[in-house]
Amino acid sequence: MSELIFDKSKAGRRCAVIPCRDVAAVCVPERYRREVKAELPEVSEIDLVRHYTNLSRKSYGVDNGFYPLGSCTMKYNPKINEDAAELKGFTDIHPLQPESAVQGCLEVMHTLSEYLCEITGMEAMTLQPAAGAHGEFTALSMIKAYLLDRGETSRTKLIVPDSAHGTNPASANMCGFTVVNIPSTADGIVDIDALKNAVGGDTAALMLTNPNTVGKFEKNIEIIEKTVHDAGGLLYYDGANLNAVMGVARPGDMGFDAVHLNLHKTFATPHGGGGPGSGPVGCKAFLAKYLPNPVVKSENGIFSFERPEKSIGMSKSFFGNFLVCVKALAYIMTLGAEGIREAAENAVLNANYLQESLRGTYDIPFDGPCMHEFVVSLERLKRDTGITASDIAKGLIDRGMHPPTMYFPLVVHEALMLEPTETESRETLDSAAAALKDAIAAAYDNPQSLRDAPVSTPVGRPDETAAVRNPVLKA
Amino acid sequence: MSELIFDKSKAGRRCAVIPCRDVAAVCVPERYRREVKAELPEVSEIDLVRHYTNLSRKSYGVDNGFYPLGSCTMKYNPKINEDAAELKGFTDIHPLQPESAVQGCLEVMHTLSEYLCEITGMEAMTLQPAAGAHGEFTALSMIKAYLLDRGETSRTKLIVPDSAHGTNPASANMCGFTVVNIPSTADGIVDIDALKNAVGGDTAALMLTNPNTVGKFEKNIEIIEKTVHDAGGLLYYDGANLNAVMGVARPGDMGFDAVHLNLHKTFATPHGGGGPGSGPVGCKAFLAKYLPNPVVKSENGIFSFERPEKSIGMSKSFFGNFLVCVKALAYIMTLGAEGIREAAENAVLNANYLQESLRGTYDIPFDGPCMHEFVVSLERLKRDTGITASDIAKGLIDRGMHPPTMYFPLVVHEALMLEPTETESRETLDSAAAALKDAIAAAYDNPQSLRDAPVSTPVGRPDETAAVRNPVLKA
Amino acid sequence: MSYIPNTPDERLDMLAAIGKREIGELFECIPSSLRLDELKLPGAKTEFEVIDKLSEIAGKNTVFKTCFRGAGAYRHFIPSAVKRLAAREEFVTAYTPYQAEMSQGVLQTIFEYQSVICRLTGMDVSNAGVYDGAHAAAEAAAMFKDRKRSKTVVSSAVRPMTLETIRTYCASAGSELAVVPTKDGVTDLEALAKAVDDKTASVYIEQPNYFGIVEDAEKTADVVHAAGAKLVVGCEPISLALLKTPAESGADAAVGEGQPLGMPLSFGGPYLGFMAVKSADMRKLPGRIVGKTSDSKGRDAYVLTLQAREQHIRREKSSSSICSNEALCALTAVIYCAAMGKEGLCDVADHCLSKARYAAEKIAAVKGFSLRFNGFFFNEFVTRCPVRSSVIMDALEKEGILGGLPVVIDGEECILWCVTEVNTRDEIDNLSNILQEAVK
Amino acid sequence: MSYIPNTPDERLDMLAAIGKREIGELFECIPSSLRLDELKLPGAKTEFEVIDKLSEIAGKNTVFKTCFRGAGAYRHFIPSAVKRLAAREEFVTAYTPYQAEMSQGVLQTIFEYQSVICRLTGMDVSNAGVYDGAHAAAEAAAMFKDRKRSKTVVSSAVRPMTLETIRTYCASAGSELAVVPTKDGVTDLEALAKAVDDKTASVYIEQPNYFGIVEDAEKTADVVHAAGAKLVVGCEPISLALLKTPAESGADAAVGEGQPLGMPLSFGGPYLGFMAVKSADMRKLPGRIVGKTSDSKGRDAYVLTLQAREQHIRREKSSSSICSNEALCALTAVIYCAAMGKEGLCDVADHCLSKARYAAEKIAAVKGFSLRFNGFFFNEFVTRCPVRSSVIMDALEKEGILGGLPVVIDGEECILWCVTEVNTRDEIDNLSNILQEAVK
Ligand SMILES: Cc1ncc(COP(=O)(O)O)c(C=O)c1O
Ligand SMILES: Cc1ncc(COP(=O)(O)O)c(C=O)c1O
Repeated sequence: MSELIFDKSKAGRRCAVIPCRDVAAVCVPERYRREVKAELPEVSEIDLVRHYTNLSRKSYGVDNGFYPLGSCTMKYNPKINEDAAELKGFTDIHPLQPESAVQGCLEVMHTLSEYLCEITGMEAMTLQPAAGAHGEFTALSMIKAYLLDRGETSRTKLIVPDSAHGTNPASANMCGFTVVNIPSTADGIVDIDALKNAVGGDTAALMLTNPNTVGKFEKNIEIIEKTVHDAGGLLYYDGANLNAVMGVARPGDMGFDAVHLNLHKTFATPHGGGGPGSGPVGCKAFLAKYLPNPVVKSENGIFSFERPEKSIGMSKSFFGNFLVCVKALAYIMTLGAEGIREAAENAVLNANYLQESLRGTYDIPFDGPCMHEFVVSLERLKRDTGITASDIAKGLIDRGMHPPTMYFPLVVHEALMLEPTETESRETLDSAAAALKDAIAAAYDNPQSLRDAPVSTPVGRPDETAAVRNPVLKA
Repeated sequence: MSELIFDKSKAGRRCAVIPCRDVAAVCVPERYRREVKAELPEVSEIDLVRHYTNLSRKSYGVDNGFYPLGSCTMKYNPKINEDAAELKGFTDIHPLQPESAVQGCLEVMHTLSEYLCEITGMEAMTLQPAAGAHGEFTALSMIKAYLLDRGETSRTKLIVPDSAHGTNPASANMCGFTVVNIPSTADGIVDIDALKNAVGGDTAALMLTNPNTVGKFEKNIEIIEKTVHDAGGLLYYDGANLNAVMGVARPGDMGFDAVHLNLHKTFATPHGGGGPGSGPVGCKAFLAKYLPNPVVKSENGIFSFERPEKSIGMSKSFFGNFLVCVKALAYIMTLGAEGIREAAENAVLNANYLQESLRGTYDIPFDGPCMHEFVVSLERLKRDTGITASDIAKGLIDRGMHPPTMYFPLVVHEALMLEPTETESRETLDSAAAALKDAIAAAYDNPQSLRDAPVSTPVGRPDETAAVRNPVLKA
Repeated sequence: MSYIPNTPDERLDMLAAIGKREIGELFECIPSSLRLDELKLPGAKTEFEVIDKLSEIAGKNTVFKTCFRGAGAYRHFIPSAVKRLAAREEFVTAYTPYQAEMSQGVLQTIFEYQSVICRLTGMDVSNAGVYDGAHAAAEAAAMFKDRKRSKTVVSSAVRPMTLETIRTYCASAGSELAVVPTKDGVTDLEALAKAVDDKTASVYIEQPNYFGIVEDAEKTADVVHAAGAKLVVGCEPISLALLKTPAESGADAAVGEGQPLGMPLSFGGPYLGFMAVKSADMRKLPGRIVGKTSDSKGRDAYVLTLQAREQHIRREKSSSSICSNEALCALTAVIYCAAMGKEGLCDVADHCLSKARYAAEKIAAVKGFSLRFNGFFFNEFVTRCPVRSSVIMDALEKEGILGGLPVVIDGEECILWCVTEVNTRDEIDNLSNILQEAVK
Repeated sequence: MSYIPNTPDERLDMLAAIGKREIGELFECIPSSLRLDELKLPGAKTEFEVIDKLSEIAGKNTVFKTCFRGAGAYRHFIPSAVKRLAAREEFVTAYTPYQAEMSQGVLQTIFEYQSVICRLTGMDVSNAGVYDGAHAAAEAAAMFKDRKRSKTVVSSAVRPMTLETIRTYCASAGSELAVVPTKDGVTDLEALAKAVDDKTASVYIEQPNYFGIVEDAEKTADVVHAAGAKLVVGCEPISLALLKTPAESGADAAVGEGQPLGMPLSFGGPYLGFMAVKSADMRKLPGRIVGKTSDSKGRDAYVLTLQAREQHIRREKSSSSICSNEALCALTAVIYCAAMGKEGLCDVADHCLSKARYAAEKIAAVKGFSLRFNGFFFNEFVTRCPVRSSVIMDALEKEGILGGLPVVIDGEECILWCVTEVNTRDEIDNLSNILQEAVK
């Protein structure tokens, strides 16, 4: 059933073949030659096709149904964007073609950068980072370079709220900063006193997600901004949640100095089972000279690459996940100024509507209106019934939906984090709410059904402990 | 669950939109105006995508698994052919462009026609028919025109073996011929005596499938040919089973005067859930002037259309299912002369191997080596257990494969007709044989399980009687 | 490369299993005199070489940036989701859904397609589609014939290819065909009244007709029905969003070319013939039909139904032999209709209508290009052409434009223009400028 | 158009359900001074207009018919099945398989990918991929650092972008980076021995290196290991079909750019960084890893595992912050490898090798174009260029050919050529003719 492609291999079978060699054969000298051929599968095309088609049918994407994975913005991925990214004039372009032969690609990059600057309120942009975390690393590297450049070598601390995504502190660590975690208030937002205590002459920057990972807008953002800037620190905006506010408010206007975006969240490019994403970094003018190499400039309608004066260098080869950028550009062009705002508004509306539907059944630790997502806690349920957030999640699979994010943010126990996005209809939200409530009912009526869940999938819960204890990581 | 797209409609929802009208609006005068708008669904793109993606997942194609549907040649459909048919230089061409602007399309048609002539041993070819049955109609029309032209108005009878596909007599009827059915021998082939009795001065033609629909090559084909031709009749070859002999023997050499092919069977173009297919008709030189309008000719490397002198006219608009022809051409180019023959050889090998695997478990009414397919009879099983061919077929669904063709040809009772095709591996044949045997075992051990089958599908057996008695044909 | 998984060694094993030593033994039933030495075809090519070669061939065709030609094949906007959904491998590589339980997806899409066709045409029953519009017209003519009435009457204002196809089918069946002349670009109803007699099974007109003009279908129906014959209307599906339906006009059958509903031009195929009738004629309809029923657990289930009409049951008594049809095109059509939706299809039709009017005015304003007919038109219209039409076509082709179709009407050089939602006002203005230059 | 299903009316209903009257109320938490008037972006476009515009922009790029440029991005034949399978919507629109039970398909493909990478490199453990080859090299450098050893040594014979990326990562981490010079186009092992000290965590070389030359990786390993450091080899994946594996050469980690395994050039991305290590270093590896285990019924089940290494658990103790990766590219790579298969990948490598040799001889035969280095090369090589390289490039571009990459080596104008299986002998002959003409 779940045979590996290797299990289907039979010596001598062939799928794709290339033409006969039309030049003399060259042999690899023995000292450079590998001893035995790599044991790649040998399958025919029909076997290949059936194998991966079958595996696709054991997968679940946004195209299959509701996917309210909080913090990940699993919105609908418009098909037209895929068409745009399949244009031969984009896919068949070597990244080292002369600039004169890639004016179209450069136009895409330049236009997208300008649009993203406008949306974020930033003044310069790089498209090089391949994902959000990569954007974090890139931007923190720029901040570090800026501080070093100014001789502020004592600014070694990065302040990170305890609700932050794991990539934030990890990226900080990669850049050699010391992470200072600050707690959230009972409302789920930054504790201003704690922040005031934390900032000082050693503060490099504050990393903030706004709205934050419990779905709250940091209403004290102006105080936060002043506090950090007054102490000589910078403000970094984790743009993972931009979908809540794009077109409504801009990190630049909030006083952030740098920001990363997740094009694979906010800008509707597909997640691909884990990637590729794209994590552009925007910054205010004073940081622009530290941007990664290269950036695109435009002069008299001619586009060219340029190395920023004090560039941190490259953060990867070439110019970023270009085709992902094409998709994001197509998306922004389709939505236009109004559509961008509408998307945010409806993302927030849908989240509030779903939250409202669950109120009473689910405990909402930070109650009140949310932004584009909200977190519920099953701590009480667990106490009462022994059923965990994970059990409920697995029960939801049997109820035909992808579960919400589990156990994140860490500040909420037995957390489930729901982000419906704007592309879901009211009917979908209603039936999800019904499923979510039904699962809670089952926790009381028939808890075993949840512990056994899921039963509608090709396999039940994998033994994760065994996986770690006795790692089988390859065939 | 199985909601219709109409059930998902909500007033005001939109999916695809077109730009704003950039000219003044025109109104339809009342006498030409429809009263109320057509109630098409109103859905968003995400709903559209999920609906049809979900429906696709309730379907089963060759890409999902074994599909030994006898007489239909469900071989693997190479993906490269789809690429070829998606080239803009083919898809974006208006059929009424000037000939100078469609030289590529004409080249495709001309080349494919030549290749098909060589494969069938015919001297002229039309690609206009859209399917096999359409080819039958076209070729019979040509035969009729030819006979009328010669003043042979008394040749009104078409001889059709009782094992023939239903389209044969039906096409004959459409062309105003009287059908004379002749029986098969105990070996499943044409009864020469019966044929001799049937032919005469009123014989227009014999329609023959060779190998025939029980998977036997008409070993007396030379006698058959002489018998019909001597009586002044013509020989028509139903090419549905050409996959058994292509590259090995040619209808033209067997003495057939006209032939249709099924590109969607023999030449690996996908069946599309029922079509589109393509049913080119080839003929000997003396019939060429009756070919449908137009045919492609080539002169000094320039291609053009031409109306055959005594053309029967068009059998549909334009030139046939052109993109299907592109796929078939790509297929023939890929296989080449040797590959064509190899395909036939392995189709026959696979069929014999599977037949051998089933011998003993399944009754094989016309035993002995088969060509590309074979028929088993469950008459004895039904007598012994009450389990029918249909029950076994449904049981096979639960065993993970598409059932064989049921109840065809009509000459075999409780028939199942298996055509594995050359693109299936030995392992697939082995596991199909195991499933087929297991189903027979179940007929004795647990017949109810077969009567209840299938249980692994979204629905069980539909009530067909109710469907006919109370037809619900639209929403 | 012939896509055969089994290796030469495996083949030998398999041969051994059936008691043979070499593959030739399997073909011993074929008289040796008939066995072929070798095919005279080129050798095998790799996919890489094949796609290269076919790309080169495709490159010999001209892809016009702008197109003002219709005449039976129409360029429309096709939403990307339509193409991608119809390309799902489960749909593409399936065959006719004989095994209903594992084919509910395909069956449901056909049921939805039938529903869409009924809603567009106003008819009661649709089949799952036939080969194309011309074929649908020919099948409709055949469907209404019986022993008493076997003559078909066709307006000469229909597309020539449709007429030729009907002619082929009638000739083969040995049944009579009469063609009725036009008057002012529409079917001459007086002549029609004369042509329709008590042998006449059905009358076929097109709506809009070949010249783009909307016929008076209601009056036509009256004439036809007065003689006890049936009226078959061949209609353009997008126009149905706005125009009176065949049902409203009193037609007995609606047929047509489904290509505008999401199918690319593709040099003429694969396209889709749609066919729909009133309930009374349900059992006359050829082709596949899907019905809704339920399984033993009461779940909705879709299934091929009314099969007694079909060739595999009726055999030589069947009036149609259609078996494989154009299912994937029907799927495309229903997805297209759902993607455009109730309002969207009206928008498309509105664009066609309005832009065609705009274009007609612009073109008619060019000296010598006056409108040939006065009737109300949808997205096609005929103008006179004051110079040899090839002069115009060449001038347009140079600018990447496929002009309207040159036609000769009563000895006069004319052009049949087509305008759809993909033509912009700029394109039309540009067209009229080029015409102006060309006739200078 | 913002892909929002809910109509304005429904939105009002939903607002009512949460006790609001208008959408603005939901944003009251945002200080009004921060609320935006409007974005200065163009208005919405229809998909039809968007694809038109983007096609126009794409048309401003040159698609070269023939390509002799590599230098980190390679044009290869991509079987059609690979693209189509990787485009299955269930794969494309899924995210990281956090919910294993409903993601067995994605998980299994990653497990297969890991297996393929291990089989190609000879290593024990592969992760699910990182951003690209340069990033993989930088992550590998970071992975081997500890408190005692934090210096990274890199050969100057690696691709400049990889070096620059490693430099960026070292600079940000505040750790030392030393660059070792080359000698005759390969890493100078004497200089390397001097550079590697007891602070050195790892040494990075590329195989083949930037100049196309195959390094003596075994000797390099000896030098590196003698100093107690780890050797990371950045390898070209297709060459691994024929060349000694990093494992065979004694490397501790194998990384590389996966783009040649089925990904189009795409102006540089998305590509795929692969990373594999020996078992001992399993828990140092960054990124996702999929393991095989079983469910309670004993069925094989795949799951994300060893997550304790990752940012969401280790947070500020994590040496890597990677979260989203390049899963769809990894899927593409494993399907590509399965499509080409054991023999097919060798064929591709054989073509690269043999045709590059043929091209090198042809080019070197042109006056002034001698080979710059003598070492054994795979599919890239450097020649001198007797005229300004732009002269050569222009002459080639006129014929639709993207020439090799102009590089300056020790002040000398050179060209780095690349030849793969898609280059035919005819193309190579044509190239040499054009060169001949150009230097006349
Ligand atoms: C709040 C937040 N920050 C950062 C990231 C990291 O983004 P990426 O996965 O694109 O690296 C995520 C992703 O899940 C996130 O939710
Ligand atoms: C023997 C035979 N003849 C004719 C046909 C008709 O071909 P088509 O379905 O392409 O019209 C078939 C199709 O199943 C067939 O099997």
